[in-house]
Formats: sequence, C-alpha cells, structure tokens
Amino acid sequence: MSYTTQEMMAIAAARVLTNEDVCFVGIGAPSQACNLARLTHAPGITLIYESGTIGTKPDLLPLSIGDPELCTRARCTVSVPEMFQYWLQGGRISVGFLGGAQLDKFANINSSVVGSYARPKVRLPGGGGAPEIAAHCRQTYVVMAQSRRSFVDRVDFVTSFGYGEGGDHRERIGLRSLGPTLVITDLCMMRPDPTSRELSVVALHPGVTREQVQAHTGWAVRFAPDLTTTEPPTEHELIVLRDLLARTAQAHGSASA
Amino acid sequence: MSYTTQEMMAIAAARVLTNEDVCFVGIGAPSQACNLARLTHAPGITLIYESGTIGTKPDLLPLSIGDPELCTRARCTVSVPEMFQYWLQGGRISVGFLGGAQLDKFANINSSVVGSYARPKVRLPGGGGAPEIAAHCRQTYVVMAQSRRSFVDRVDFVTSFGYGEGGDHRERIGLRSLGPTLVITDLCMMRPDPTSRELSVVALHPGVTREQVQAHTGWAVRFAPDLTTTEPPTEHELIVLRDLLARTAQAHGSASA
Amino acid sequence: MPRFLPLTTAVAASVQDGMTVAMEGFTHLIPFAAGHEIIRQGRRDLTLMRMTPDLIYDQLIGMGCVRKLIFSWGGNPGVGSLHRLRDAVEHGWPRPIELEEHSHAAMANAYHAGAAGLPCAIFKGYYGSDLVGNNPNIRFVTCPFSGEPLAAVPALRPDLAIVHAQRADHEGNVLIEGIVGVQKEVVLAARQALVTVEEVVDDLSAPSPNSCILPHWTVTTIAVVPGGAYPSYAHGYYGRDNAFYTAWDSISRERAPFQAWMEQHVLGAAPS
Amino acid sequence: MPRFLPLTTAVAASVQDGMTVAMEGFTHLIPFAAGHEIIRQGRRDLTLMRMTPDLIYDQLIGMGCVRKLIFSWGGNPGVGSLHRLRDAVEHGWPRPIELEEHSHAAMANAYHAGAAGLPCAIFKGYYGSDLVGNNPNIRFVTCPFSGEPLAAVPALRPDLAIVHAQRADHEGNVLIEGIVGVQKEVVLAARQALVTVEEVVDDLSAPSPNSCILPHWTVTTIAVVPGGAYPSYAHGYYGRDNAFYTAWDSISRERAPFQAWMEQHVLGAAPS
Repeated sequence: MSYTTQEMMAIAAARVLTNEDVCFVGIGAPSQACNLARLTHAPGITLIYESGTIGTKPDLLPLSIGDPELCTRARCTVSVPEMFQYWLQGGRISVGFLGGAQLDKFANINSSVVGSYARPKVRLPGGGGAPEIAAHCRQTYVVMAQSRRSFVDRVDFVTSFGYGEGGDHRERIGLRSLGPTLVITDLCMMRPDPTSRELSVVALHPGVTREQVQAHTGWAVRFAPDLTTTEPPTEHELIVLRDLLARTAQAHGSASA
Repeated sequence: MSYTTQEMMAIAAARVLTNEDVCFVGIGAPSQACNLARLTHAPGITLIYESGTIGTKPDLLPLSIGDPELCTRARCTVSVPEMFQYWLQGGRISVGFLGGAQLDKFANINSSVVGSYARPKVRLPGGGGAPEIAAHCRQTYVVMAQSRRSFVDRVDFVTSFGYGEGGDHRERIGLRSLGPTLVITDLCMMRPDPTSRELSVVALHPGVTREQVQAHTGWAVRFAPDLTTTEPPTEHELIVLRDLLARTAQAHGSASA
Repeated sequence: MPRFLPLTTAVAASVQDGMTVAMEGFTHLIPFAAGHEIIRQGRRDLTLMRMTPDLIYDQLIGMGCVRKLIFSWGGNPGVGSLHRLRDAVEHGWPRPIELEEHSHAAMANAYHAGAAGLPCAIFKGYYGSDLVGNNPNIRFVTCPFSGEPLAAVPALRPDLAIVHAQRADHEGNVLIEGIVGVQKEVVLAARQALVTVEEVVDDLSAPSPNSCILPHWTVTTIAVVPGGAYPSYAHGYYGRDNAFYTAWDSISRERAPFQAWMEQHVLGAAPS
Repeated sequence: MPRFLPLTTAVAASVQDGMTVAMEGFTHLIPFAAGHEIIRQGRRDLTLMRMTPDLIYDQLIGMGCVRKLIFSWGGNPGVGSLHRLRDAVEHGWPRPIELEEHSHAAMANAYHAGAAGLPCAIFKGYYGSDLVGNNPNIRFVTCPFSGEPLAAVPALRPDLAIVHAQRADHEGNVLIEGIVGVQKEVVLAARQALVTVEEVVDDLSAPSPNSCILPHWTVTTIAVVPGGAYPSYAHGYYGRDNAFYTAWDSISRERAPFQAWMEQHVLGAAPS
C-alpha cells in the first residue's frame, strides 16, 4: 500500500508507545499517534488530555483538546488545576508530546512568536501546557513535519526547554526528567546525542535520503553511525489510521483532523 | 420551663446566628448551637463541617466531624484540601466556632497541652482546624463552659490566636479578620473591648451574678457599663433543642452528643 | 442568594468599562451568549483573562472591547490562529492590545491561588523558558526546606467571573459537570460571579455527593440562557459545533468579512 | 495494574519495620482491617502520619508499633482523648513516641503538595500559634509580589499510603465517594499505595464523569476486605458505629483492659 509522509510520521510515532505508557496527548499529530497505538498494538495505553480527561478512549479524534467525546469516553475527568498539579507536575505521566513552529538542534521549541517577542512578525498561539509538559513528563516525544523554516539552528524564542545549549544544561537548571528523547518527523527519527545532546538522525523513513533530510533542516545534520531505516507502514496500520481519520472528518464536518 | 446552664449556653449561641451566615461548625456545643439556629429562626443558614460537607442539614447531631449523616444531607461534599484552601482560607466563611481546654482574657485558646509542650502533664487532642479557623473566618465565636481551670489569665500554649497580647496585636501579625468577637459561656456573654481587646462581660445569663462569673474566671473580670441580662430560653427553643439531643442520643446508642 | 436576571440586564448590571473580567470554560461551557451581550453593550477597555481565549475573545478583541489580555494559549483549537487576536497584536487593529502571557500550569495555579485566598501560587514550572524574562509576573521563590527554586505567579482575582453551567435550582445553586476546567476556581477567585445556565430546575439532581456545585452564596447573578455556550458545548445538553470552529478561520481572517459576520450574527441579533 | 492479594499477604508485602506509612480517611473509610493486620504482623518503628489518628492509631500506638506520629488532631471524635496516645506521650508506654504536630490546614496542604510533586506547601496559617516555635517543619516564605509572609510546611511523601475505598473493578481502578478527605492526595503523594475495598465489580458504575477515581496505574496493591473500614464507615455500604467509638473510651482508658480487648478482637481474630 502506498502512503504519505504524514502517515509515516503518525505511524512511526504510534509504534514507540506501549501498553504501559501514560501519555499527555496534544491535538493533531500526537492525538493521531496515540489513538493509533491504542487501536493497534497498545490497547492498554492510558491517554490523558490537558482538559482533565484521564484514560479516555475516543472513537474519533477530537478537534479540540476538550471535545465532548474525550469526557464521555474517559475513565474520569478532573479539574484543570488538578490536572496540572497532581497528574503532570506530580510526575504521573510517562510520555508527553510536543510540537511547535520552530525546533532547534537541542530540541528547544518555539510556539510563541516569529521575530521579536515585543514586536512579533507572527504571533503564534503560545505555549499552553508545553513549558511544563517539557519539564515533568518522564520523557517527551516531538512530532513535527520537517522544513528549513521549522527546523532552525536557534529558535527565536524558547517556549519549551529541550536541552538548552546542550550538555548538562537540563540538569543544571534542576530538571530531573529525560527531556525530548525522540523527534519524529515526516522524513526521519532523531535522538539527542548522549553527551552533547545535539539531535542526530537515527533512522530514515523508507526512501528518504540523507540529502533530503539536510535540505529540510536549518543546521548541519549529524547522522548516527548505526543509522537504520524505518519499517514502512503495514497495511493494518494504514487501514486503522485512515478509518480513524475518515470517521473524524465525517463527524467534524470537515477534514480538520 | 426550667433549663440547665448548658442549655442556656447552646441557646444563647444559636441566637446570634443568622440566615445569611456561613458557619464552620465544630463538634459539640457549636454543632448544637448551629443546628438549633437552623431548626428555629435561621432555616437558611449554611453549615459547613471541616470533613468537606457544605450546606448540610443533619437530622441529628453528628458524633464526629464526618458522620454519614453530614454527607448524605449536604448540598455537596468536597475534599479536605479543597475545604481548607478554597472555603476556609478563601474567606468564604462568616462565622467560625472555637473552644478548647483553656481560654485567656485576650481570647487566645489552648487545645494542645497542659504544662510544657515538651513534657506535658496532659496531652490534649490538639488544634485540628482551629489555628486557621481563628485566622480566616470573618469572625469567630467561642463557646465554652466557664471555670477557673479553663478561663485562665494566660494560656499555657497558644494553639489558636485570639487577640494575642491585646491592642492591635492581631493586625500587627497580618490578620484582617475580626477575630473572637464573642465568647458564650454557661454563665455569661463576653466581648473584647474595642481598644484593649480584653474580654469584658456584656450580658449575664438569668440568675447569674457578677460574683459567680468572677468565681469561675482566673483573671480580674471586667463588666461592660451597659451590662444586660440574657433573655431566658423560650419554651420553643428548649423543646427543639431537647428533641434534637434526644434523637441524637437514641441514634448514637449513648448520650454522647 | 443570587439575583435572577435576563441576560441583557445581567450583563448591564455586571460589566462596566475598564473592568477585569474572566470568562472561563476549558473548551466546554464557554459563555458565548454573555460575551456577545458584552459586545452589543459596547463595553470598552476591558482586561480579559482566560487560559484559552478561543473564538469568544477573538470576537471581543476584534470588536475593540479589550485593552489587555492575560492568557496561556491563544489559538483556534485544532484549526490554527485567532486572526483577530493576531491582527490586534501584530497591527494594533482595531486598537493595540497589551498581552500578559503565561503557561497553562501557571494560570491554573493562579486561579487556584485566587480561589484559595493566597497572594500568589508556587509551582515547578517555566524551566528555561523565555517567557520568564518577558513577563515580570513570573518570579521565583526558594523552598525553605529543600532550597529548590520554585516558580511563582500572582493569584488571579478578576473583578468579575462569567461562566456557563448546566443548571441552577431556584435557590441559585449551580451544577457543573463534565470538563469542569477552572470554572469553580474562577468563580471563587472573583469578586463577583455571573453564571449563565441552560435551565433552572426544582432539584439540581447532582449525580454524586462529590459533584461540582457552586453554592448559591458564591454566585452574584444568574441568567437563564439555553444554548448559551454555543458553538462550544454543554455536556448532557448539546455538542460542540466543530464545523463552525473550522469555518471561523475564514470568517475571521480578514477584517471586513469579520465585521459583516459580527454585524449580522451578534450586533443585529436579538439577545438570548 | 495493581496486584490483587489477600489482606494478610498484601500487608506482608507492603509494610516493613521502620517505614513511613499514612493510613488516611477523614472519619470515613478508615482502613481498620489493614491496621489490625499490621498489628498482628508485629511491625515496629513505624512513622505514622494521619490528620486525625482516631482509634486505629490509638491501637497501633498502644501495641507498640509506632516510633513517631505526624498528626493534626489526636482525639476520639466527639468522645474525648485517645488514651493510648496520651499514655505514650505522657508516660512513654509501651514505648516513647515522637510527635510532629501540625494544624489540619497544614497537613491537608502538605498532602496536596505531595500529590503535586512539590517539595513544600505554602498557605496562610499558623498566625500567632505556639506550634510555630515547637515544630521546626513550620517555616515562612515571603510572597514575591505582595511581600506577605506565608507559612510553609514540607510536602508529605509517605513510603506507603493505605486507604479503604468502596470498590474496584477487575483492572484495579478504584472508586471513592462521599467524604473523600485526603484519600486521593495521600495515594498520589505516596511511593506505593495499598487499597482495601468493599468489593470488586465488573463495572465501577461511577455516578458522574467527575467522580473521585484512582486509575489502576496509581495503585500498587488491592485487597478485598468487606467491612474493612468498621467501626468507621463506608458510604453506601454501612454506617459508623458511634456506640463503639463511645465505648472505646472505657476500653482504652487503662492498659490491661486495652490489652485484653486487643488480644481478643485483633490478635486472636482471624484476618479478614
């Protein structure tokens, strides 16, 4: 079966999730990945949305972080202060998802402004839950389509801290969580170097070349010595994902998922 | 109808409560007074117990602060952290009740130890909610039977701060609430002097003399210039109170209310 | 006990120019009808706070009601930007807007602190974020036991909270169910609270002793506004109009179509 | 997913000498059966925390299991003193006990902070109270915005939380209803959690989306113990035995009758 790079990205993200994970799910690609994992190899995975819904099993993807579907199909729904206090800050989340307008080579993320903060060229939506998701989940996965505009040498603004300026910067500011251990794009998978913490490509999606990755990245890309190739999507993965997206589009009255 | 001094105390305490009051109710005399008020002249009064029950209308007096009766007959029940954070500290309570083993002339209360803290002669139950009830209710009423042992010149230990050493001591430590504006005993009613904040007797219960009050008080008692006499209990007040106590004793299998 | 008023009177009696107002509801129960009435009454110079400004604040901002916005995520959920917010920030249209930007954790904690009568909230947050230097209301304290630095933000204490809820009883007790967001916190943090409800019933029928209830003595004003959260939703009453949220992107992208839409659907509409 | 074990095994696998254990339940749902099993297994040198020690801690103290007690109100509710606690404090019998004393507000905030992963809690409290000088774990911080002094206490993070709940499902999700106290907080604040339940059911039947639920991945061990909260109570299952609470005053007043009662009703009783 043929597939798009977007589908590859969602499926690659789904695969790294397990039955035991407790995921803090964002809207968009993370929501696709988490629910795909739940509907395929990880039926026991726990999904949490920051609106307060814990252990939710939506039949279709929510458009917003607080769609009715999330609450009616949740194990329970708690207040938003409780969500951020007991569940996120309390260290109960194993995997958080992040994305944004810009990512740099130390996996810092900008979702606030393009240009200066005081006089922005583009005012982006902002961090929302991200600054503390980046801090308190045992680890975070970044899911972002890759381009020279979005994968930049240095972000204009650090909304969510990754590895800062690299090395032990994360530990030095008091963070004990692992940080962004994995970046999943439409072209490849990247992981931080254990020492420098600079992102390096560990797997290329099928058919993608090193040159293509470099062409879509705003810094000189490092590739792991044991670089591998991502397994292509299986038919089952594609069918489940497409069914999910079709159900969602029909329900929302648009192709907005 | 004849009545006991304990009945006079409960009835006098009930009378100062209004339909608009939101009361943080303790067990024992305050619970009697609040529920008597609710069953007589203040049916709209809101009763809150620190176990989390808000707007409760028990048919009989609870033995403990968290009897089943309190929850099943409450408007809602919140967690104990929420009770102390949003409702008490949040300034939502108009009247709190206090009592203890010792009270001094500036209405400081000891419910911790008799003797030294490190090597107490008597280890009392302790403050529970009282230190913050004393701080955060708009005003507090103290309900205590009077004796030389309990009404002392200086408490052994300040569990709950009243007016400290008098004057503006309360304001100086940052408290904005009114403090213990009324002490209701089995013999009389006392209020703090507006300037010195020393308690002074404002009303004697029927048949009680100044000499009796002094004989039951461990400091040189002041009497207000406009000293009055408490109205004796009405037949209706006594019947309602006795019915409540009888129902309670029967339900608890003892006369423990 | 709260006063029961028609929406028009309720808003006129509650909202004045220059006030600090929080209209909350985390995706769920957003008080759209009350927001539209504020626009119709032409209020100005409001300081608005809300974790997720959503379409209702985009409309208030685009109609020139807002001087300052305190927020933590300003987008159209699952769709993209709030174009009227962006136009105000990027081009000062229809008037410049001052931003005070936080994270969700900060605002949730700040409402919690407001409800709890605290002057500030402390939490573990803002690690390495550039928001720190750009918002003077993000500071740090040291834990007196561990020595650890902890982020601090001032408590949020709006002049007025406006929320939508499922129902009230005749005494004015209010039930909120489903995604409860920061609804209880904002009502308890505010000096006054205006609640719009789907209906008034004889018995609240709270399903659990632990249901989320606002006792009548915490609510200032109640207005009965069926559908008052549309196009957001009211759990147990009606669903979210996701198609409208998607359509808002093109309605709001340019100034003229936005103004035409507002003229037709808000200014020209009879109040609920 | 939690392990389901019989009470004896559950306690043996969870409680070791010297641990810090919180058995909570604010009047309601006090885990008496688990406490009795700890006594039968002869655990020693425990540090126990609990807002209201109640009869179960009086029994544990009187049986010599306890080295230190962290508490905020140590009485028999509505009845009087806890005589075994007093005997330990006043006369060191059967062994001396160390006390760390707080107010309810402090402990409730400290559990909240523990659940929230904070090193300490701040609150407005302890104004002018002599507890301040006598408990080094009561300190003060200054609000970085208002300059106001705020009380601070360290978060409570027990090694083990033990609570009783109405029911669990087969996956190990737990429902708690009624007076929920600090049950959720203590479970989330603790490194491990042992929950005794009235029953295990196919469907939790939570009455509201906002019901108080402990998801299975927050619970370490579940033991099914019908009546496990007696003589306290389980809302919806059985009532509080107020007559027994009153009777405890005379049972516990002197050492010999207390020991005889424990011998007969706890040590000699088959575990639930």
